[in-house]
Amino acid sequence: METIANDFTINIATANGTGSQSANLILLQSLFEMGVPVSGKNMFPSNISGLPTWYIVRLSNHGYQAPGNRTHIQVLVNPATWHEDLESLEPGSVVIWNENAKMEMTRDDIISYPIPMSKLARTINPKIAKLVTNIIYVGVLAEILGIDQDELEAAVAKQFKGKATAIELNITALGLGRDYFKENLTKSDPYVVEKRPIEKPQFFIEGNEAAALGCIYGGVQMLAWYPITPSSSLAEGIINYIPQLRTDDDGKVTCAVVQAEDELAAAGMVLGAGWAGGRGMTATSGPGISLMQEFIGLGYFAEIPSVFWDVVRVGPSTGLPTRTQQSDITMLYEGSHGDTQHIVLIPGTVEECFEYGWRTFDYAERFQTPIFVLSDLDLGMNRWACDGFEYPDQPMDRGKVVRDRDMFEAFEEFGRYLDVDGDGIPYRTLPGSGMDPILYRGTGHNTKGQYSEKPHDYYDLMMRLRRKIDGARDELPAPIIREEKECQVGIIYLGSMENTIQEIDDLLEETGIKVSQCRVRALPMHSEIENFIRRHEVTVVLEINRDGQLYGILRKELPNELIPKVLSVAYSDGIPPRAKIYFERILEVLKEVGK
Amino acid sequence: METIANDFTINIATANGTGSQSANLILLQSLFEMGVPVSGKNMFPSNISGLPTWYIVRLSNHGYQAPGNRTHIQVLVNPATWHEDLESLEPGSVVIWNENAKMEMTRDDIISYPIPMSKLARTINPKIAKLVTNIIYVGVLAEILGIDQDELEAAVAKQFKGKATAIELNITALGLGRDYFKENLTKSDPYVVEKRPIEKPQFFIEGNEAAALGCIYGGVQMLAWYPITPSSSLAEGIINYIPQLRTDDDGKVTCAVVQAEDELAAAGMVLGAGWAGGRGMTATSGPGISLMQEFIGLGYFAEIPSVFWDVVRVGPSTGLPTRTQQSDITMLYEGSHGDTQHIVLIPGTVEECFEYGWRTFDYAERFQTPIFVLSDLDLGMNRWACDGFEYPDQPMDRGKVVRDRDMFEAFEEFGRYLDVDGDGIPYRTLPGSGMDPILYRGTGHNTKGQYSEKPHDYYDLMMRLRRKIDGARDELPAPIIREEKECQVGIIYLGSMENTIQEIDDLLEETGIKVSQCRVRALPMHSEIENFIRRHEVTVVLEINRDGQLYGILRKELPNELIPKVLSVAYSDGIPPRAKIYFERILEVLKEVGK
Amino acid sequence: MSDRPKRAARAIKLNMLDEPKDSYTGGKSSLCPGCGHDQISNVIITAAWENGIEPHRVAKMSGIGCSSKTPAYYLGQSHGFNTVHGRMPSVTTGAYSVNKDLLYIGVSGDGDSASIGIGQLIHAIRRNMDMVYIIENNGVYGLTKGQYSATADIGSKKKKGAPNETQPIDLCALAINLGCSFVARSFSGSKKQLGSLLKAAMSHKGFALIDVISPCVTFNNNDESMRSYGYVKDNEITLHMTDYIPHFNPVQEVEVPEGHFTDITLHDGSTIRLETISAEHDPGNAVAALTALHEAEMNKKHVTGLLYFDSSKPSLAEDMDLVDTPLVDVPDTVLRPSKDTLDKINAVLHS
Amino acid sequence: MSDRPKRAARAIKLNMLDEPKDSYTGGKSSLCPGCGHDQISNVIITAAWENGIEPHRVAKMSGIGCSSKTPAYYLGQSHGFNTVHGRMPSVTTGAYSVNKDLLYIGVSGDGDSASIGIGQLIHAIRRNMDMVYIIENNGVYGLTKGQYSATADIGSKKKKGAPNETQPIDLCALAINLGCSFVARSFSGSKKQLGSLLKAAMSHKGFALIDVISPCVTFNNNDESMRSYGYVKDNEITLHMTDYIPHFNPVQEVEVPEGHFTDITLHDGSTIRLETISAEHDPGNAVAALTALHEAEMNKKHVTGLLYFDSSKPSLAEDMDLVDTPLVDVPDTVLRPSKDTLDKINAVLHS
Ligand SMILES: Cc1ncc(C[n+]2csc(CCOP(=O)(O)OP(=O)(O)O)c2C)c(N)n1
Ligand SMILES: Cc1ncc(C[n+]2csc(CCOP(=O)(O)OP(=O)(O)O)c2C)c(N)n1
Ligand code: SF4
Ligand code: SF4
Ligand SMILES: [Mg+2]
Ligand SMILES: [Mg+2]
Repeated sequence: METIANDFTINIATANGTGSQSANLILLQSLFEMGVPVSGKNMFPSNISGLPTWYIVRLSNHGYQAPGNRTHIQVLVNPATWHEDLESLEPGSVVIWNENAKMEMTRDDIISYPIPMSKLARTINPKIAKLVTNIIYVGVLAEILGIDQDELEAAVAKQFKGKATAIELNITALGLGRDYFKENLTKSDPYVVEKRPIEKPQFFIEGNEAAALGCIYGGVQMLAWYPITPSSSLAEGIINYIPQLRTDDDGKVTCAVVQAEDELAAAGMVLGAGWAGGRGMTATSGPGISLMQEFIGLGYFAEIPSVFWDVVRVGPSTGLPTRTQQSDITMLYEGSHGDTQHIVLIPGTVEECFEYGWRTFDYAERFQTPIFVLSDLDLGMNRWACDGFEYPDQPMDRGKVVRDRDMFEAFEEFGRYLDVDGDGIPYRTLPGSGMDPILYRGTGHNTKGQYSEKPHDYYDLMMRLRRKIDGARDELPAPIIREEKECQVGIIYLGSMENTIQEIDDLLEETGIKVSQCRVRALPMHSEIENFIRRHEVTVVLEINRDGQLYGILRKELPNELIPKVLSVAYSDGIPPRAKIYFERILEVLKEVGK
Repeated sequence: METIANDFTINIATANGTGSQSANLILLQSLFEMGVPVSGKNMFPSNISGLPTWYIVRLSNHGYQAPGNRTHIQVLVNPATWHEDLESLEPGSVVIWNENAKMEMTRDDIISYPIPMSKLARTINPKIAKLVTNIIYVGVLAEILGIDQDELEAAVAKQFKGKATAIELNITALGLGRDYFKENLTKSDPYVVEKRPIEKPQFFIEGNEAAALGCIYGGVQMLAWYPITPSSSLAEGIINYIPQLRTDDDGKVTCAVVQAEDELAAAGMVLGAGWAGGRGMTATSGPGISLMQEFIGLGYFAEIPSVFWDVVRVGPSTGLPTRTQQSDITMLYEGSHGDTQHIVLIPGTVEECFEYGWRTFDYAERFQTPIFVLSDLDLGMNRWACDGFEYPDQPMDRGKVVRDRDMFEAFEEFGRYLDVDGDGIPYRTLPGSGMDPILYRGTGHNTKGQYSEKPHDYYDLMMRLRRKIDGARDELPAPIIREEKECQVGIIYLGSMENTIQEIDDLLEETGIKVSQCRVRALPMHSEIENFIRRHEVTVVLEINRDGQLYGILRKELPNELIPKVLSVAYSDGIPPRAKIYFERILEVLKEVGK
Repeated sequence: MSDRPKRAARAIKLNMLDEPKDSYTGGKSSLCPGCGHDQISNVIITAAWENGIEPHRVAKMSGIGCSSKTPAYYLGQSHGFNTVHGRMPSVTTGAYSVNKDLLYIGVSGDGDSASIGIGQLIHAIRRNMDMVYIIENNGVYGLTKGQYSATADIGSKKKKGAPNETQPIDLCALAINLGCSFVARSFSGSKKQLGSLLKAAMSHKGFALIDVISPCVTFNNNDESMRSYGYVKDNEITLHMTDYIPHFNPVQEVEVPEGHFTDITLHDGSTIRLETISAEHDPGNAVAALTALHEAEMNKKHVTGLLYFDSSKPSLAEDMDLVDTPLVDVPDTVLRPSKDTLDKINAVLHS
Repeated sequence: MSDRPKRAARAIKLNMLDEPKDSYTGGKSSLCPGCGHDQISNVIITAAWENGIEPHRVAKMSGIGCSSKTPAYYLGQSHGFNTVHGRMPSVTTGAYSVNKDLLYIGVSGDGDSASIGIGQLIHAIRRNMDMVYIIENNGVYGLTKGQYSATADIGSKKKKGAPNETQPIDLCALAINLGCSFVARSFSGSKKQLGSLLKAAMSHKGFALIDVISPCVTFNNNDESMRSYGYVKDNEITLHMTDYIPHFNPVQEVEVPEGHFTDITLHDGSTIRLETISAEHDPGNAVAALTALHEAEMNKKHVTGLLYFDSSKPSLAEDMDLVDTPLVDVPDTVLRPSKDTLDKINAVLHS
């Protein structure tokens, strides 16, 4: 039998709260350190313990990061999903299963490796047998696939930093798994891992942690948050880094943290901080964004620098809190009542999570408006490979603030909302500074900031606001374009789809189509995007939602003649995008227009 | 000098809280009863007393209802806006001014009628001189224009129903105004009113009151509200009609009213009522809609019949609370995070306010979803002429509710979220009924309503929801189309623009353009709208906001080939639309496309 | 449900409606094994069964949180609504407005009730809406993995992180101050006390708040936590033993207390009997209740029992002057006034 | 402002900063003539002037309502933020977090604070955020034309409509129960009492709540209203006479009281002197304060004075462990950690 090296998918079915997450991460980490191109996706339930969880480990010679299109090796530990999991396997798949789960093996067209996982686990410590079970299947996998024992042990050490007993216990358990397989079973499957030279050193990190670090380096001065999956780890990341990075010798901090009473309050705090001249932020998810709508309108209208991270989960409503989606796009872009328009940054890699972490504050203070960052559960909570973080290449941009009397006197006429420079961005003074005081308000105001109901004050203000945000277009991160010279089919996509786009591209190219890629990184959209569309015969807008929200924005904003060239593929079911599903849908819409 | 009869505009500048509103309504009412085509628009400030208020009375032989494009007769009572008001007048305008206001008459190119209003008022009762001042200018106007004394007195009696002293005092004051003019001044202006036969009997009523009545006839069972201009009078209208229309002999009511603690709570109450099988509603404005976003998503996802009136005022944020706008359209149509789509009804007349008042409940229960009604301050709080209200022509549609065991047993399989009829609308059972119980939730669920995170349950549910709302398109009120056979230029517009459209149309036709009109009355948009666009050479979407929100929705949804035929004119400054402004902008965009 | 065929006689205990306890259970819990919330679910099941509540006349309401998931685990024959975070009171108010005759049993968490939801809780109390409102209070946000909630006691320390330093909100004190008509505190481990308080709350007309200390075994059950099983057991001050005597079975045997006792009659005629333990606590005296709570807080103790009770307050339905028939049962022809009335209105407006 | 040229000497009274009272006034009020809120604005102007507050070190915060409009009418040389309805506390918390050294003076209405905003108010109190929070309490929603608010007393009747029947929220009782560190009640007509309470509140570090009965002349000043000028004058129970002795002028003459008095030292060294009137009220005793409020409510009276005071509570800035320099003044180079630190982090992650 020919071996298949580094190119298959492992699906591990457990229940959450049983310690499987650390076992899976040890597996992932050890593969990664062997130089195997690998990615991991956690499909966990919205409860604390006992419900089905799947972890998908994809090894891919092409470097594909998406969960694969089929499972090659199934680890079966959870009786609750046993049959379902078994049934979905293609013939010939490998199944490593817990013989002690009191469940039957009902398939005979697969390669079966029964392992008495619970029994083995009990030999170590009956009290924590459930926990140990998980690391045993890692040992079995290590043996079957040929994972380096050294790398495994290093990964265990990394996972349980400093906890000697835990490390020892896990290493013993790994051994039990390995030994059991070695002694009782024979490998009859083709899957192996092969060590590869590591070209560029990388590490695994979750987008939320990267973002947290970025915020710290952005000089965040106030974090107000209310816990909500999948954004909590972003806020907690900041909190965790403060002692190391933002604390003086007396243990005092330069970043205030408030656990707010809800998202409305968190949004208010962010505006308060921005109004007072500080860098305030919050991190939340869909329900929080909905609750913040009133304050978002205030931030837009009173022009308050403020930063809002939306780590998107599946909506509407409470939806699937632990599943991923690219929605809320329309809501972020046009949030709140009346007429509004907001700047949205869209990271697609952990490096960008870090970068936008600091850069967003610069934009917020530059444009004096709420800035949103659209991340999602997949990017935020799964581990992504990272080259390392780059230190900001420019000092903090604090925007147009009048800080002293000299600067103030230089104005021919000063007005908080006067467009002095023609870019729609006025100058501001800060409370406590002694500079021109104003009473900010969410009601109509003139260029001096005074209350006004005059039709023209209102009209002028609104037109300036439009100019201001619209003018930001080309100052925001430009799209990342990877273009084929044939300019046949362009794919416009965003955010975490970055993990899947190459695989989709390759699938399409296999059918003979030349595909260019254009990743949108901010709204309002950069003018390069229009050019990209113009250059290509046809463009597909690819997104992980039902309604094609990004596509809708493009249709609104593109010149008429380009609209017929733009097609929409939008699909969402909670799972990180599997290339095949999107590939097939793209083929379909292309066929409809005769491509 | 030739007289100008029934075709001029009076602008009355006072301060609010001084009783000018009742004086102005008496003026309006008496003109109306004389058969003069007249309309009144109140431009009031956002405070309780003392700030500038303008009331515009437009007499128009063409029946134009918009505030005119210039002022012919200015009544000047308020020193605060004296100069501003004076300066904006065209030469030859008439000015009736309070000689006792300690302000100068700085124009000599106008027809000046100085009246010692305060002094005259003091002769009646020095304590309430400020109040009486207002009715004195009505007396003066009556004399100048030739308003029937009988009609005036009838209007006074109507305004102060039953309050004999108030009636007497006002009639005396009217007389003082009349007499002063007669004895001391000579008419030197051309403006007169002429009695006209009344073709069809009409009355004046505010949209909010009409809507309130409609809701009462819709069998509203619960009203939850939180005060906010300009929606409060809708809620208070319902409250006022309950004793007369929804109270039994023991004084007990069939409509619960809760003054909620805020808009979030009001929205929750509406959902609660709908969930329990009742007809619940709320009325609010922009800030309230923003606050309701989270609950709106729950209503959509859990499929709860519920009714939300948005009487729009100028946004964003607190904006201009006492001024009118047609915004929030996008927010109502796609409100809440995730992917959503909502039904929005858009009344354009007081008759429709009444009709949608009852009909919306039918739609809500039919489609099991939140339904929005988009009204605005102009329609809601100004008095519009009305032919009378038509009793509902069909019994209440309570939608697909399984009310008894027989009905229940008839199902092959029952599931709260099962699409039995293929229209995307499932059947529901009510709490307390003993029928199939379910635990409603905002989290993912299968067709039985059970918690589910399964990709396909989620996907199927979302696709059904889209089908359901999309399927409502042609069951909602069709657009009102007034078509010229030439099908040159079409104007698509909505809501309170109804008051101005004919004047705009006439202005356009004067330039030789043939104009058809299409008033959108609901979202998602009726297929007739697409046909209208298809038939016309070019179509302009006309709306009172900055961003062209309705236009944006059309761009998203129209077939590609129609998009170039559709243009946008959006303008908003808080004032009810003046025909000329929109007319000029329409000409401009038409010129741009070479029309 | 009530008209389904009679079961063959078996040795199954039935309640006054001839229903076995099974008719009151729900789905399998997905909470962590040992979670206090599951204990409370069991007490709810038992109380509803013993009280002979018709399951289909109950509405189970909740917000979001581990606690708010529990309506799926009890009373499977009742409708319910697992709403959004902190906003269950408003949804219940709406439902109650149109169907005032259901028994509304709300379950919430301390995050749900004391943080995001405190405004709605306060206003539901203020309106004296008829409902049983159970707070499953563990001092942390369980479902989001253990952040302190606004009820975490000063000095209490959860499994991970520093001790809480922020002033807690005592929801019972808050409720008493607002004039809540039924205020009790209990512990998820005190099955009997909680059971009788719950049954009494079901018999009460008006807002009945029961704040139940319900340990979170995963995040807040360590020894340094003031809401761990251990701490509560050692630091509970029981105001009185409680017994519940249902109106349909007044002769039901109750343990006769040694000392004296107070019987409190509830709206449906049932009785809650408070057997004095140490000092006498008069649940009619708000200031006394507040004093007991303030003292317990200072001494880092938890007082449990019926803290405050007032049967004289009109409930929301009375305040709203609703017709006797629940509005959902009022026929459409009554809800929509006749054509006559509209003709009259048109005529008046035209005049 | 402080460095503008000296004015020519004139017979204008100046405060310790050599500022005339004019430096503390604001724009012309647009409220109804006679509105209680305007009286309060005047007291704020006087108190700030007399206390020698630097106007540019004040931040005026408010929500939405007639009351919340007033920051436009006082302290014209201060920055301010007229935010959204009921959410001023959160905006203030954010501002305070980055600039803890400003004096935050918040003004709110009873609608703003007791209905839509009660959650934020409670949590700001709980955090003991340094601010003066004035509630201009008229029992109605003035700006939306006179609906009852959640503080309307039972049986009180506004100009139009039926008497209020719903249980009111006593914001002072609520605050005391939450452990608020400074709680007072006053009346817009009691210039002297309100003035000294306000000055004391400005000297307090922590959350200082002053609930001021402030009649709405347009909608709620009729005789049947318990918040009319007439009613309050006749039914006020003053707990004590109050005097304020500023730290910068301790020898300032104060009327020596007949009976005995209590001096309370505030955080900046100033003193508030409470002169006993009838029964002694100990503002350190929460239960006593609650009792006084409960009794007054039963008797349809309003108690005024300093109800509760606790100087021992750490303020929010202390809880947050902030560096001494207000964060807005911390240089960018300190806010952004050095490149070194990031290199190290990258290295650790790579390892
Ligand atoms: C609007 C909104 N914000 C945040 C969340 C996330 N969330 C879910 S449960 C929860 C807290 C639950 O704590 P608690 O009410 O104490 O319940 P417990 O889990 O402790 O029983 C939070 C913050 C949410 N679902 N919705
Ligand atoms: C979100 C929102 N809801 C409603 C309103 C309308 N509104 C403006 S002021 C006000 C009530 C004000 O009452 P209160 O706080 O007591 O102030 P007062 O006018 O009595 O001083 C309301 C409901 C609003 N501005 N925003
Ligand atoms: S996390 Fe805590 S509250 Fe949630 S189920 Fe587990 S033990 Fe219970
Ligand atoms: S309405 Fe009432 S609260 Fe508002 S300004 Fe007038 S008197 Fe004051
Ligand atoms: Mg909790
Ligand atoms: Mg008020």
